[in-house]
Amino acid sequence: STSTESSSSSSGSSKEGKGIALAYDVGGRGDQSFNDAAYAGFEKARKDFGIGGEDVEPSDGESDADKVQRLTDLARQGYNPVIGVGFAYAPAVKEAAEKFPKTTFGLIDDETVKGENIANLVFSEEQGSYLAGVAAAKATKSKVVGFVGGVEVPLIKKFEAGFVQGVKDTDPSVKVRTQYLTQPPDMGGFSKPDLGKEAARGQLDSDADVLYHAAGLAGQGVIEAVAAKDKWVIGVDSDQYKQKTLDKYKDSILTSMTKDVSGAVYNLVKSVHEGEPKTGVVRFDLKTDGVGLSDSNPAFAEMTEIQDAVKKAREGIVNGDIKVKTTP
Amino acid sequence: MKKFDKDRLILALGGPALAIVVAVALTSVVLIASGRSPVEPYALMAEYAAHSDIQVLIVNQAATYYLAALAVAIGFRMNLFNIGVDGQYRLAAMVAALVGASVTLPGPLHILLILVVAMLVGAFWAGIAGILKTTRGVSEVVSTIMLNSIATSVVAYLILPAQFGEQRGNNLTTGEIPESGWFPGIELGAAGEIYGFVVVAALCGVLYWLVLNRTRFGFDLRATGAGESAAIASGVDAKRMVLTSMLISGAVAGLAGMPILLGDAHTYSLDFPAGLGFTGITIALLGRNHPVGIALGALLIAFLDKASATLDYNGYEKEIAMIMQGMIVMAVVISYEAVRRYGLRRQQQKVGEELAAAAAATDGTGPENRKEVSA
Amino acid sequence: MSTTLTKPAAQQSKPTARRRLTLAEWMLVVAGILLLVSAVRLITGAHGITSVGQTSTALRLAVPIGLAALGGLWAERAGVINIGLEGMLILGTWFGAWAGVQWGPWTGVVVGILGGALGGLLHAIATVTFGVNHIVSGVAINILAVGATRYLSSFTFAEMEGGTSKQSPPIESITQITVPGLSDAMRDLNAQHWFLVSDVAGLVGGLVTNLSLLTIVAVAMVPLSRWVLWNTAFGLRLRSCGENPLAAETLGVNVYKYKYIAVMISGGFAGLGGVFLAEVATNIYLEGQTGGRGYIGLAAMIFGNWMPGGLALGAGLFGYTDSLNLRGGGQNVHALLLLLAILLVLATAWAIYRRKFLTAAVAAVSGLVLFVWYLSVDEVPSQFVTAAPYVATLLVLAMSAQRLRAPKAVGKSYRKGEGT
Amino acid sequence: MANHDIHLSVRKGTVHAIVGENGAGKSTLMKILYGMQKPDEGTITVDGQEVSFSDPGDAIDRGIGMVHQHFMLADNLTVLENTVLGSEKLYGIGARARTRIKEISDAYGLGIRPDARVEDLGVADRQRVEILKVLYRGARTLILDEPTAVLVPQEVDALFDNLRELKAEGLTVIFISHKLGEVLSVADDITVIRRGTTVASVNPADVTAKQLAELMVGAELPSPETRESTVTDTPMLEVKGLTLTENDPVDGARTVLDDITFTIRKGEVLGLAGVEGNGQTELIDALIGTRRPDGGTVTLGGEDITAWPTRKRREGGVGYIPEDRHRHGLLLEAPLWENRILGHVTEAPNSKGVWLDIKSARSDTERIVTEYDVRTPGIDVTAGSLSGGNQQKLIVGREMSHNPRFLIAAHPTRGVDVGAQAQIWDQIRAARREGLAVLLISADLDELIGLSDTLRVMYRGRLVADADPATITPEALGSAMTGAASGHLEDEEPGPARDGGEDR
Ligand SMILES: Nc1ncnc2c1ncn2[C@@H]1O[C@H](COP(=O)(O)OP(=O)(O)OP(=O)(O)O)[C@@H](O)[C@H]1O
Ligand SMILES: Nc1ncnc2c1ncn2[C@@H]1O[C@H](COP(=O)(O)OP(=O)(O)OP(=O)(O)O)[C@@H](O)[C@H]1O
Ligand SMILES: [Mg+2]
Ligand SMILES: [Mg+2]
Repeated sequence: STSTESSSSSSGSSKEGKGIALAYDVGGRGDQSFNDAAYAGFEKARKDFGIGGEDVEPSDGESDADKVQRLTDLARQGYNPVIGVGFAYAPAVKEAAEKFPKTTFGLIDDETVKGENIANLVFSEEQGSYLAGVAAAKATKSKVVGFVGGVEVPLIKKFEAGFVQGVKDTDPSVKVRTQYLTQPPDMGGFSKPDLGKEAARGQLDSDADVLYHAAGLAGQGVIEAVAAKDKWVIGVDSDQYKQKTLDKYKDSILTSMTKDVSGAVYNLVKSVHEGEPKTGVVRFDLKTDGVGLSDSNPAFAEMTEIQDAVKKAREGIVNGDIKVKTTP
Repeated sequence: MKKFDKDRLILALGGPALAIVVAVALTSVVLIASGRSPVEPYALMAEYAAHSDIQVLIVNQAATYYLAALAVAIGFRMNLFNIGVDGQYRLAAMVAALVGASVTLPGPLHILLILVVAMLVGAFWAGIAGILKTTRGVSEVVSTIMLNSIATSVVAYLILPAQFGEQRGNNLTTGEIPESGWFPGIELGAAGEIYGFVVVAALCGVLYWLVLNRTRFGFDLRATGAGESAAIASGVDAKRMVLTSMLISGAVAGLAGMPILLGDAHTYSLDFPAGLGFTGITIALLGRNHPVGIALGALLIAFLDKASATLDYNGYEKEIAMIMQGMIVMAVVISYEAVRRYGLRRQQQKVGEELAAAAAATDGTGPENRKEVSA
Repeated sequence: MSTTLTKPAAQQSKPTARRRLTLAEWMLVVAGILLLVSAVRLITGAHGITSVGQTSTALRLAVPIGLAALGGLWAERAGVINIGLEGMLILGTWFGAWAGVQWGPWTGVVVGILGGALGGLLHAIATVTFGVNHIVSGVAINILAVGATRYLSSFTFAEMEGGTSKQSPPIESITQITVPGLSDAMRDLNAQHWFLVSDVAGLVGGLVTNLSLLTIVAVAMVPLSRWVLWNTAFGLRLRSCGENPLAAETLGVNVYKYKYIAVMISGGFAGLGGVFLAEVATNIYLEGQTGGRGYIGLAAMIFGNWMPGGLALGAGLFGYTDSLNLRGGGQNVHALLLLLAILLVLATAWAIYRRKFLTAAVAAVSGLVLFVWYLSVDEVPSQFVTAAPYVATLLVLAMSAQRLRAPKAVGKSYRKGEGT
Repeated sequence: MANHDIHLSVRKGTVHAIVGENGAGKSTLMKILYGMQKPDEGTITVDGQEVSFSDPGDAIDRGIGMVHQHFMLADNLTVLENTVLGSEKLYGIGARARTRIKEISDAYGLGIRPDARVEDLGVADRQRVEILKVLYRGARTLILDEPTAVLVPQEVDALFDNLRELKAEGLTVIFISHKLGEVLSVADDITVIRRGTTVASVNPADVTAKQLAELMVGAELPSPETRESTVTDTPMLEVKGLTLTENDPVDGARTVLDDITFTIRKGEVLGLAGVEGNGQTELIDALIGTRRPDGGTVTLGGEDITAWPTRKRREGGVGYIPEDRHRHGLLLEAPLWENRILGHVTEAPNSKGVWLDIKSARSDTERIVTEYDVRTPGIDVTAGSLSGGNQQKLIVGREMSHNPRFLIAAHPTRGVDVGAQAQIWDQIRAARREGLAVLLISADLDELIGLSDTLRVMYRGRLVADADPATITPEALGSAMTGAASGHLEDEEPGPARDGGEDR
């Protein structure tokens, strides 16, 4: 038996790139969240640049070694860039990047691992969430708003932190109710809309009238519950007002905190395609429009008071007057 | 007696071989039904697994599975269903990582400390189920299921930065274990590194066999599994036995996280693999609780796991391997049972026949000719 | 010699029939618990613990667990352990959604039940015909179900508009009803936060608000199972297979047939539970949606002493604590600490009365610990809130497991004509 | 082959007895008649009509009912449920059935409570439920497979009265028993089966019990009679004030052993009579150490062993021939040599230190197989594939190999044929000569009286009577077993063989 490595180590990524490779984290494609967003960027890049691509799902209970193998396989086959979707890929990207110095590795949501050929695509979710908090504090009538997080992990706590700060800075008298659906490593909180629905109902019952969710698929349950009560819900990741599966509820979707994973993937591919691969930390924040607040709901766009407040907050963050915390 | 043994060997090998053939055939039927090639996936997987780095991956994974399966098998040998291996190894790995990251000791001592902590924590968590069973009569099936979920919560709590964990980027970890606590691996150059813990796992298998088959304690344990009431009457303290084997099972479960922790990750973080315990159950079943059988089972499942990655690159669904896993398990357990029954019946018949022949030969009851019969 | 041999024996030669709680006693117990809960609510101000929403969420969360538990009941009453419930639940979600998307929710219900029953059939073939260890077969079915549904999804849902390989397109929802006047009246009453009255109103209100028709069907299955199993000839035969199959065989009962039927019904119930998850709890199929509810259902059944009423209680407990946890968990579970501490004090008293001092000591110490915990924090960390239902189950089992009694021949392999 | 060339014809309205050694094939034959097993060849004719049964349901339809050798009752169901099971069409499963059960019960004086749970019933009641089940189905032909094995003589008499009543109504009864006296008293015809085939049909008036037995065995009948006394003055086992309460979580405490006091001396066999379920099992458990008594002491050779765990007791010289060999004596799926280790794993030749000594254990198993005439092709076959008698011989051999000082022998010859029976008796006698103290518990009163030096009767957890085996009759013993008599039975001669006073 031969080592797959030795047969190809000489080639590295020197052969003409086969295109982009995406390696997903738990949830994979179809999570209606950032895996899907990454896929959207991937598709767009493939189309625009006329290149090939491969996207691969993880398996349950895999270890770092499996992730390393996945990235290695992809790099060896000649894909460039190879993007690990999610912070869980950090150790794997580090290892694979050393083996394939000529391949660019994208790593989403992590900046702890650095390398010459590693692009850390990170987002300031707390900034976008701050704006969501501002909007919520302005929109609430009952002076109670809610946050529903899928799984209680630091990433989601960033959303919570920004949201809470946004609310409190806008109107300290508004109460924020926080609810997480599951605890890690039970990632079910991102994929169980029924839990989202019941949690949202609980918050609505305790008078919350604007809910912000960061719960992936489970968020669909949140949106459904809120729509049933005719209150406001703030979507997450992509502009959920435009999401087809949520068409029925779109009138209740006040706005969405967008996180441009798609753009991040697209831009990385673009940079590689143009022969000037990005490396190091590439931060997507309010300044770069990597995160933001959508206003595709016309009702929201017309709420001038809120729009003003949001705009002001955005400026404050961009020029550094407002520092948004990343932990609650 | 040789006759019986040869029979037994044929029966022992025939069962699983037949089962795998059946499982492969059934999977092929599924493939054909869904309009795919019924053979190509196997060829792809075999080809992929021929690479030495994949083989290293398989062996490393198998070591982890092996330990989890041994933990389950210890319980199985005395009719205890330790479904809680999952929670036990996760909690154990987490606490062991915490301890390992917070001390500095000379190499072997550091590793030893981590292992001892892992075994103690695993044993402790399994011991709760053991105590509930022996003192309160709570079925270990239910209590270990509950304890799995509770372990999740405990880990989630302990790993908070406010408690013992630290946040690194978007991940929560226990902090990195210093290099003195890393288990040295076997470097194979480009193919990668085989966890040194593979050797430990193998030693555990030997120890398992030795204790079970060659010691008084092992005899008591097996006797309890084979007939609890007979074992009690023979002087086994069944309650203590339940507790002891639960503790041992938990301690071994505690080791299951170690190959990855000490050989690769060196820290427990949110993405530490979960679910090994359930795979362990599957493998213990496949291996019939026999140390060699379990090793083969672990390799088989690890092969399916790792080699199936190639299916994705070639337009097949990885789930094919999973279906095959399910089919293999089902087919294997059915064929084991069929073979076991067949064996028993055959033996009874033989006993009957030989005795009848003996009786006819002497037309009496004398024991004189028995020796010949058994020779 | 001695002639004083026969004093009238103090004890009976055989124990008298097992004492069971009468209906009146049950009512007293329930009333007592309600009083206690109500008091705790007033002391702690955690009004959420008996609100209408709490109850109605608890009901919805309890239904799939309860259906899985019913599945467990049917199989185990016929002597077959069914740890494959999780797999059958998964089959139920997939088949239910697959048919539901295409032909409407009620067809989905039927097909989902059939999907679960298919899993049951497989389990029956393995355990009844081939005599495979029941747990072993169940574990195998769980693996198989996950693999099969994933595989199937990749060329069914993935090719449908709005679906992916992990998710089905939305399914039309099943009608929900709310008992008009009653629901609102109860809600108002509940909002008053009166002692006891509001708690009862919360309970009743929760049971009449936002009820899916499928919930009603599911709840009706509990008394229906009870009736069929204990009041019909079919049920008697089925149970006899779980108690003493050999005796049943000698009376002309076709044990294999009843076991097959029972295990398939068992799968059917789990399948229905799966459909409920896919159609009522949410309106899509999602990979991993069952999340171990099959195992929990099994626990609920054991908790309920292999009786329909008991398992409903067990499922209710899971639903209730889960619901607490999802509806502002920290504060509510904090209140539960006090409730638990009080219950443990009562348990201590009872144990002392029964002269079981070790038990009493354990209960007293745990009670004290809980009480101190209650006083020292305002909210239970969310990590522990998640664990509440499991801890509660363990506690209750630890206190009551010795009273439980499984069907006598459950888990034992039975071969026709091999009896003595 | 269990049966071959069976010829049996039973006249209507008679009681037809079938006798034969253990394993002769009686039960197998009956199961064939009842449709539970299928014959390879041959015919069955009922009322002149040839029939073929594929399951018991067919036989029931033909008016055949069977009471099995072992109870076929679901403990957790009520009497009513057990009765109507399978024949729900007759009278439903509710009130009509209850009425019908009461009718039958009254008509035959069975005294049945339809709503009692079977687990709460005693053996005699269970036996009556079994008969009720058959009558409820309107059987015209009743097969009773050893219905008297667990009954005391008075209960047997009551049962026979029932049988005669049935016969008077024109019902046919096929009756299997090993107790030849019973057979001769109740049967109209007798068929003898040996090695699976019918060897004789006799008229009870024409044969004696001895002749019948010789027909069964094909040889002369052994007797358990013990002639010389080997009782010494040294106490080996002393039990004082042993009390055990059972803690039922539902019913609360229940006394199952009430102040049991007795002494067994070296070389003495103490026979314990009693209907099953009167505390014998619990007494054994307390002596072997699997249950902690609530009060009292057990002394072995002067050492207080009350607190000793089972293993230490066994190491200390307590041998145990359990009443249920499958559940307490053997690992059925383990080979013989492992079964030889069972119970003595800490003793030579089975182990050295913590390690098993497999080689010695195996060779010692070979020795036992030879010395105790265990019929087996080798020591690697599973215990489960041996016949019952040979399993029992293996157990006896194993226990005797460790030179016990005190032996608990519970039904040592139950289910064992006459040949093996004699061997086991011999072995007990031989060990007794060397100073072994034996506690013998047996339902076979002849065995009990024949083998014992002293007799005690246990009733409701107490020792209520004692008797001298030299003078006592089974009937007198039986009446004490039902609680009808107490104290010293036939007390004309207190005798030095008895250490008086301890049972009050
Ligand atoms: N199908 C078969 N083929 C061959 N032998 C069999 C078969 N079935 C049973 N046997 C054996 O035939 C013998 C007859 O057993 P059976 O139970 O009929 O004896 P029995 O006369 O009722 O004895 P007992 O007095 O102990 O009740 C046993 O050794 C049994 O193991
Ligand atoms: N299907 C079968 N075919 C042939 N022989 C069988 C079969 N089943 C069991 N036997 C034989 O019958 C015997 C089963 O033991 P069982 O206890 O029924 O015997 P038994 O005749 O009652 O003897 P004992 O009088 O010693 O109890 C064994 O020797 C076994 O090998
Ligand atoms: Mg026999
Ligand atoms: Mg018989």
